[in-house]
Amino acid sequence: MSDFQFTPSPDGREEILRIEGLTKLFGGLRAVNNFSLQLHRGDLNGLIGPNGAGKTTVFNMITGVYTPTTGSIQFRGQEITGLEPFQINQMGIARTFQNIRLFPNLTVLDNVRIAYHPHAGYNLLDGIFRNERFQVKEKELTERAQEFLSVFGLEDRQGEIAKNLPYGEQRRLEIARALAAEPKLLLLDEPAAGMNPAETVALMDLIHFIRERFNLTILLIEHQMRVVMGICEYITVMDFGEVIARGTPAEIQANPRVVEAYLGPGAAALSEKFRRKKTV
Amino acid sequence: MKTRVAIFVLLIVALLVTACQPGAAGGGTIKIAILAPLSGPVPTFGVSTRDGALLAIEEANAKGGVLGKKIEAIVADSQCTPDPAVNAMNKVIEQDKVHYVVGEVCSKASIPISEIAEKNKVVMISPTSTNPTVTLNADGSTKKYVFRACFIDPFQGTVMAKFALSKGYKTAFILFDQGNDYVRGLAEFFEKAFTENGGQIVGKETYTAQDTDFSAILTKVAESKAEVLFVPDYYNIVNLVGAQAKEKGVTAVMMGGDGWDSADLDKNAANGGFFSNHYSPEDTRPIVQQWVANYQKKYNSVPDALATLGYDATNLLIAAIEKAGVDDPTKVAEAMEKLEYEAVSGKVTFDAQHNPIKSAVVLAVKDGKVSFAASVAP
Amino acid sequence: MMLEVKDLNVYYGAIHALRGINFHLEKGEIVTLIGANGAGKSTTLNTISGLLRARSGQILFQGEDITYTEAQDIVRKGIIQVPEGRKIFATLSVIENLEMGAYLQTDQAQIQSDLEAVLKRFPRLRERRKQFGGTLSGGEQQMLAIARGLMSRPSLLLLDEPSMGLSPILVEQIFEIIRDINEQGTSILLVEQNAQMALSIADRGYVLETGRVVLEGPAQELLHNPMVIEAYLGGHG
Amino acid sequence: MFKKIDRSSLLFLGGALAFFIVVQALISLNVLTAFWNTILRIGGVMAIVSIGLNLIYGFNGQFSLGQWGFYAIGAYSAADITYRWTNNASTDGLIVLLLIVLLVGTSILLLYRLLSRIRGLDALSAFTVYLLAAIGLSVASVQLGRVIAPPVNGLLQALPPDVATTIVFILAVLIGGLLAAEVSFLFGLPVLTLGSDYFGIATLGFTIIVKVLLDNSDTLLGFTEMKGARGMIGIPKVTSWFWVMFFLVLVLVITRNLIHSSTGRAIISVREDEIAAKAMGIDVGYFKTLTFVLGSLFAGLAGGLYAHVNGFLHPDTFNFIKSFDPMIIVVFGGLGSITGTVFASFAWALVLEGFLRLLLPSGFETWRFVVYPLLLLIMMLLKPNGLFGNFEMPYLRQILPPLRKKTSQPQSEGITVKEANV
Amino acid sequence: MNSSKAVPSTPSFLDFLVRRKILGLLLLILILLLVLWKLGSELVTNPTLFLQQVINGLQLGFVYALIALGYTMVYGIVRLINFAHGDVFMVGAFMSYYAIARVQLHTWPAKVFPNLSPGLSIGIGSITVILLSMAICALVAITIERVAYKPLRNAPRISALITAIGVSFFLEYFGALNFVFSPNFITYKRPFDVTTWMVSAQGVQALQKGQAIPEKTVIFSNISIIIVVVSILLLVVLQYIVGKTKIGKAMRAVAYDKQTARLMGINVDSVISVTFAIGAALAGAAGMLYAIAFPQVFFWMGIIPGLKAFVAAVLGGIGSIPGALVGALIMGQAEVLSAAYISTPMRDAIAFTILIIVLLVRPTGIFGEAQREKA
Repeated sequence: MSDFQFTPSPDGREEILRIEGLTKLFGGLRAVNNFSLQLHRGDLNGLIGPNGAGKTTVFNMITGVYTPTTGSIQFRGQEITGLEPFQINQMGIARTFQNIRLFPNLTVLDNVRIAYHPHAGYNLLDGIFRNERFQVKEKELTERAQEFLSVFGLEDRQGEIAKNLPYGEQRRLEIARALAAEPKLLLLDEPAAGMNPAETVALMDLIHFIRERFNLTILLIEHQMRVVMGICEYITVMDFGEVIARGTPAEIQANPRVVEAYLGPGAAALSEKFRRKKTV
Repeated sequence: MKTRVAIFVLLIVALLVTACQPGAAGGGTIKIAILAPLSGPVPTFGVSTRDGALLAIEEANAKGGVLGKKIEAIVADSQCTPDPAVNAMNKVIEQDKVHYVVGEVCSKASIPISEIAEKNKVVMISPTSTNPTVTLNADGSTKKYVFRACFIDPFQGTVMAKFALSKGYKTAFILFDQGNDYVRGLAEFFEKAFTENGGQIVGKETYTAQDTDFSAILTKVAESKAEVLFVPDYYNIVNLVGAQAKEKGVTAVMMGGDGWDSADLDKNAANGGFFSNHYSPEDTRPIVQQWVANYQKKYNSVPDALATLGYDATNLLIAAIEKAGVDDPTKVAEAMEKLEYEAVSGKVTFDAQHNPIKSAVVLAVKDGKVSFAASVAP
Repeated sequence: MMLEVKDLNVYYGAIHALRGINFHLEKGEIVTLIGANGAGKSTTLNTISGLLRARSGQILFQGEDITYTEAQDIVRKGIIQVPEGRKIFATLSVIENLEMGAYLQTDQAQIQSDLEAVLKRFPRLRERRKQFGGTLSGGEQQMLAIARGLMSRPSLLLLDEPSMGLSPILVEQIFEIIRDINEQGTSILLVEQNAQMALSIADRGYVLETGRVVLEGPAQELLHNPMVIEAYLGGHG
Repeated sequence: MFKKIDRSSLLFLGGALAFFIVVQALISLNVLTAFWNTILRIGGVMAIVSIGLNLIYGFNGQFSLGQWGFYAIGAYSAADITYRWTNNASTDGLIVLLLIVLLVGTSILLLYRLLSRIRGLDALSAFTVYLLAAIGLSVASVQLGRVIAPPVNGLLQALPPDVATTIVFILAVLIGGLLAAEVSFLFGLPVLTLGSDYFGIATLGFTIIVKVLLDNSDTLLGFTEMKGARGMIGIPKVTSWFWVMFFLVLVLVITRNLIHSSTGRAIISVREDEIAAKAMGIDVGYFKTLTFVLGSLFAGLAGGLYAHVNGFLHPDTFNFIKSFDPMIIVVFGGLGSITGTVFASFAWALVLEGFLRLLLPSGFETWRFVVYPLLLLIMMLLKPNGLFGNFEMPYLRQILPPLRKKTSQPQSEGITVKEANV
Repeated sequence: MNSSKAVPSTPSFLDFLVRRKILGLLLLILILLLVLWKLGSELVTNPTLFLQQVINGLQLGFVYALIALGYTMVYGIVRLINFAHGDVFMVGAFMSYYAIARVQLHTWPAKVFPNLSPGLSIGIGSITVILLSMAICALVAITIERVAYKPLRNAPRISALITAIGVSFFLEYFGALNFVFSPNFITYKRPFDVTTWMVSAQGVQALQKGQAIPEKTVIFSNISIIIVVVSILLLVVLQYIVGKTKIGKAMRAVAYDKQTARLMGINVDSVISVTFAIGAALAGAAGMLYAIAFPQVFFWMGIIPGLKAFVAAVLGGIGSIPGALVGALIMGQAEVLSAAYISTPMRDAIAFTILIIVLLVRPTGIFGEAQREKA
């Protein structure tokens, strides 16, 4: 079994997520093997590893896109494996996607309002008859959505079609949309991908800010080490479906297995080898 | 945006302009509309009917028209389908202001338009629609303005049943198109008359008009060892059934109705078969010979049943107008009821339900020729 | 000069993916483009290969403007790309995949001898030559992808993340092969995330960030440039 | 701003009323003859069918060719009700179908609640449960209907005949729609799990199966008054221009309110990106079913109206080749544009049955169907996104809510990310 | 398993039935058993008749297979349901009709080489005709592809589907014009005569004209043999082209991944054109074979076989060549057996019911590849 130890939070915070022995096979390929993880309320943890390490697969299992081959995922004490993605979302887990999945032909505002749907507070018939309840709730919902947009600096863009936004704004919109679902746990899949350094810095501030403001627990996958190292309190490193290291940013940076996974095997030595060949 | 508004405005204007266009004044001519399925699944029937009807009008005009006026033919495509037929009927009545209509070929199209004819007091004569309800109202009374020029189903079915029994056949297999009321009607009445008079139906199978593969049911026919195979459908189905029947070892004699009558009947496939018809091209009556000759001259083919009925229907209509003496549909309809007219398909009078009373003939297909086999009076 | 890219601007719909990229590659060189996900590395390769159209700028290959040349004609001129994620034709056998690489070659005898040479270089592929491409392991697929590229007899090979998803041992093997191919006279433009690895075999390198070149220089210099290391491991943002 | 009826709604309702009055006046004055009258009514009916399809395909992204089958179901069931009333002075059709629609509808709603509590529900098993319930309740309704019908007969006969017929007609149209909706629920439940093109083919199969059943309605199904392939006659011709416009406006208002509600946004999100929608808590299966049922409801309503236009129904009208017509109209008008759909429906009817009939010279009648596909082809090549793209008239357009008044938000001001300035 | 308000879980009898797929499976098994029982009892009562029906279905199935291949190939490569394919089939049938009835093309070997044996001469002549109609169909298909589909390759997929329907209508009604083909049903002139053989315990005998078939005899004609042989031959050729030739491999490569195919220097547009041409050529051959089997040509003749073949392609797994063959053979049997033993008027409905059931069990058809999950 896993060497992973589940521990109560030092300050008695609620346990949000507990993943035990999670394994996913695709055909014969072991995409994730015996993965374990524990998050407490308010944690901001990172999940890193080279391309193809299985990070996104873990996200897909948490959110119900894939059913795990074995293993269990508990969200606030409830088993959530086997639930539909929408049910998992309604329970309080929201995510963003590696390759931004907005509703491309809808306005910025509608993108957010859609995520608000499970909490809309009125039903189909209310909508068709446009009764009092619809009027009130729709107004409330819209204002709520606009509030989210303004937090992300997208208020002036509410009428814009999502696919026409610049890349950085699409990223922020996706996060705003995820938050509109009022999650307890937010999973961010490479939020800084494709952002320039200025945008990245701003993003990091934003992630900190939303955690405080919405009382969130955040798990993020990221490639840009400067983001991960900059904001995560605790990091799990994966390679070839396995967890190869866990620890604080400082610990991770010093861990030789991590360095090797990222920079290649004995980078310096290898370089020497190739150099020599070239000059021969 | 602007283009859209422009398109919209254009359409509205076009609609109004075309709509308000007064139907050409009907001063100098008498208009007869011909509603035929020129497109849709069976344009070939529509083309024959139209050609027959147009020839009748041409001949009448050559003789100076009717009531001293030329006849103007207005052709509309009714597609053998209810909606387009209704539109075509409305169009000829409203836009062209016709008072007389020849059509439609198919009962399913004739029924809805017969109601329009009745409502607008327009005389309509369907050349080939055999469904009884074409000339009847829902309550069973006769539509005053609607007539037909063909037999209704009971007659032909009975004729062929009696003919089969007279030939000494005792067992029959019936093939019919579930979706075609003409075929179904003939099949039903054939069955009734055949069993009532001592014959036995050894099997019944259905198909749809789009079917081309009859192997499964023909295998059953062969297995049943029936003496007669009754296929009261149009020649196109008969051609297919006949051709495949031979491969499947069917030895039964094929029989059918006037739907067989066509220059395109595959005489090889239908060899040895019999069918009932309105007339025999071998008939020596001058009107028949003249008709066949004129048709052949104009269209370069032998007239089929549809062309003949189209021709007869138009002539009946013209005769009724002549008899009425005025261009007044009500008078014409009354005249038609009492009409007695020598048509290609025999001497025609109308019964109380506006169905023609005329005799039938049975024709034999043998060695690539169609020849007279028997005559049956109504 | 083998390849020269001047002020290249490329858009995906409204997204400005490449913002005036400039770089060049001499005959016989290995040049590497490194940078994080979304920096525009693959976009650059796809634009050179003719899959994407530049909005402005110029791509010169051996002095000839190929900015608006059709993809198949670019292959004909001797540039072939080994795409990111291998993109093996999973429904074709290994041999058939290789034959697709030689699609524009017409000399049967030559194709056969190339095939022989390639299989000699990659003995694993010879073992699996009848198997469907989809059944190969990741490393084998990468070898097949490179081999398939070689079948077109390229003078310039564009490699997009050949190390992706491979174990360290395999990565090493693949890089040795790349080195080898280069030594036999093929110029190579290498796109990598694995920066140290890439720089260790390259002659020169360019660091891309959000669609522009932010750093360039000889590979050895870049290898020890703290900015590169930071870009990847990030001391602090 | 939500409280008062906005200007665009007034404009729309006013415009629709004006359009109705102008056309009605022209009809009454006999400027628009029965020819145009019929075409306009058919155009309106097609608009309702096509709006239903646009909901399913344009807004929800499900490629359905089954619309025509539901249209047929609506037409025949509504026709059967009015037929029995006008010809037999009997309400048994009305009562039995009403009971079926109500009982089956209720059971579906109840069962849905029950079954949705089951984790990892298998669609085919759920289908079996619904099917058994539907069959059982239908049989029960038939028995029950026999008891209830006679007193209702007396009640309706006491009314003036015109009023009674109108009541029966309206009920018949609504029941036709609901019946189509319920059948679509049963059919859609297992079939909606199929991927897009496969779903299209399965629904095409549905249309064909319905047509075959109608061909044999008098023999296999046992409804002798439908007369199978002979065509059903004796249906009262009560669908006037008024009723077409009434239902068209009703359907438009429902569609518009639906689309502009949270439910509508959820429906659209399924078209935009199913996976993202799921991840945002949208029950994709539910919304696919909901949209399919609503679209079919409209098809059924339209069918009920159509049955009473010419007073004659024939299975050939519901041939699968014609089932492409609504799809052509929807694509032609512009996917996701209700305005385009309505416009294209009328244009389709007016051009194909109206102008082409009038404008083609005599001897060229058959060219109608040579010109039509050519027009279609040219239009598609010139405007592959349809005539209207996703343009909407003001009433149907999504109104952008005004920006919230800026409340003081000191924390957010500081970290709000400015637009990438590079 | 925990339960709460948000987490659905009802571990009850209902749950057991519904969740474990038991009810759904029971329904399917019940239908299957009914059908098997019906067919089985027919087989036992009259095995020769049953066998005869199977032979009938086989002949039909092979013609469908040739048409289905065109659908499947085009769909596999451009994801387009080419509704005009059935009408290309019609064009093929008409071309062979003109070649035989008007030009007497099938008699050319007899004219040029009078010493040839009649069988051989008619054989060569018929092959010429079939090649001609294949070639013309290929040309028609390439033209259609260039005019109606290629400009829409980057448009929404539905636009191309609508133009496909438009092209289909156009071919039908343009063909129905008097000066093009004809609005009439035309009796097809077979290039050779029909011979029927009987197979029984006594061996094989030719069936004489007007002779009744004895008990326990199965009959088949030269037409069924020709159809089956030619179809198999064409399938083998197709399998060779797709499997062994350069263009065939390129077709598979393009079908799998267009972008990468372009990277290999493959001209995707011309590969697509070739695919259309090959599919259409098969439809052209099918047109002639169909007309030989059911000797009538008509401008609407393509619609129904086209639809059935399309269903066959989907049944087998659209995009898969062996799937098209298997699907077509199933369709042929389903049609004939349901017409023979279950219900003739319902045979189209039955064919579609089979399709829907197969899709529910295997959502991508019998040989269809599973849809790749993506997130």
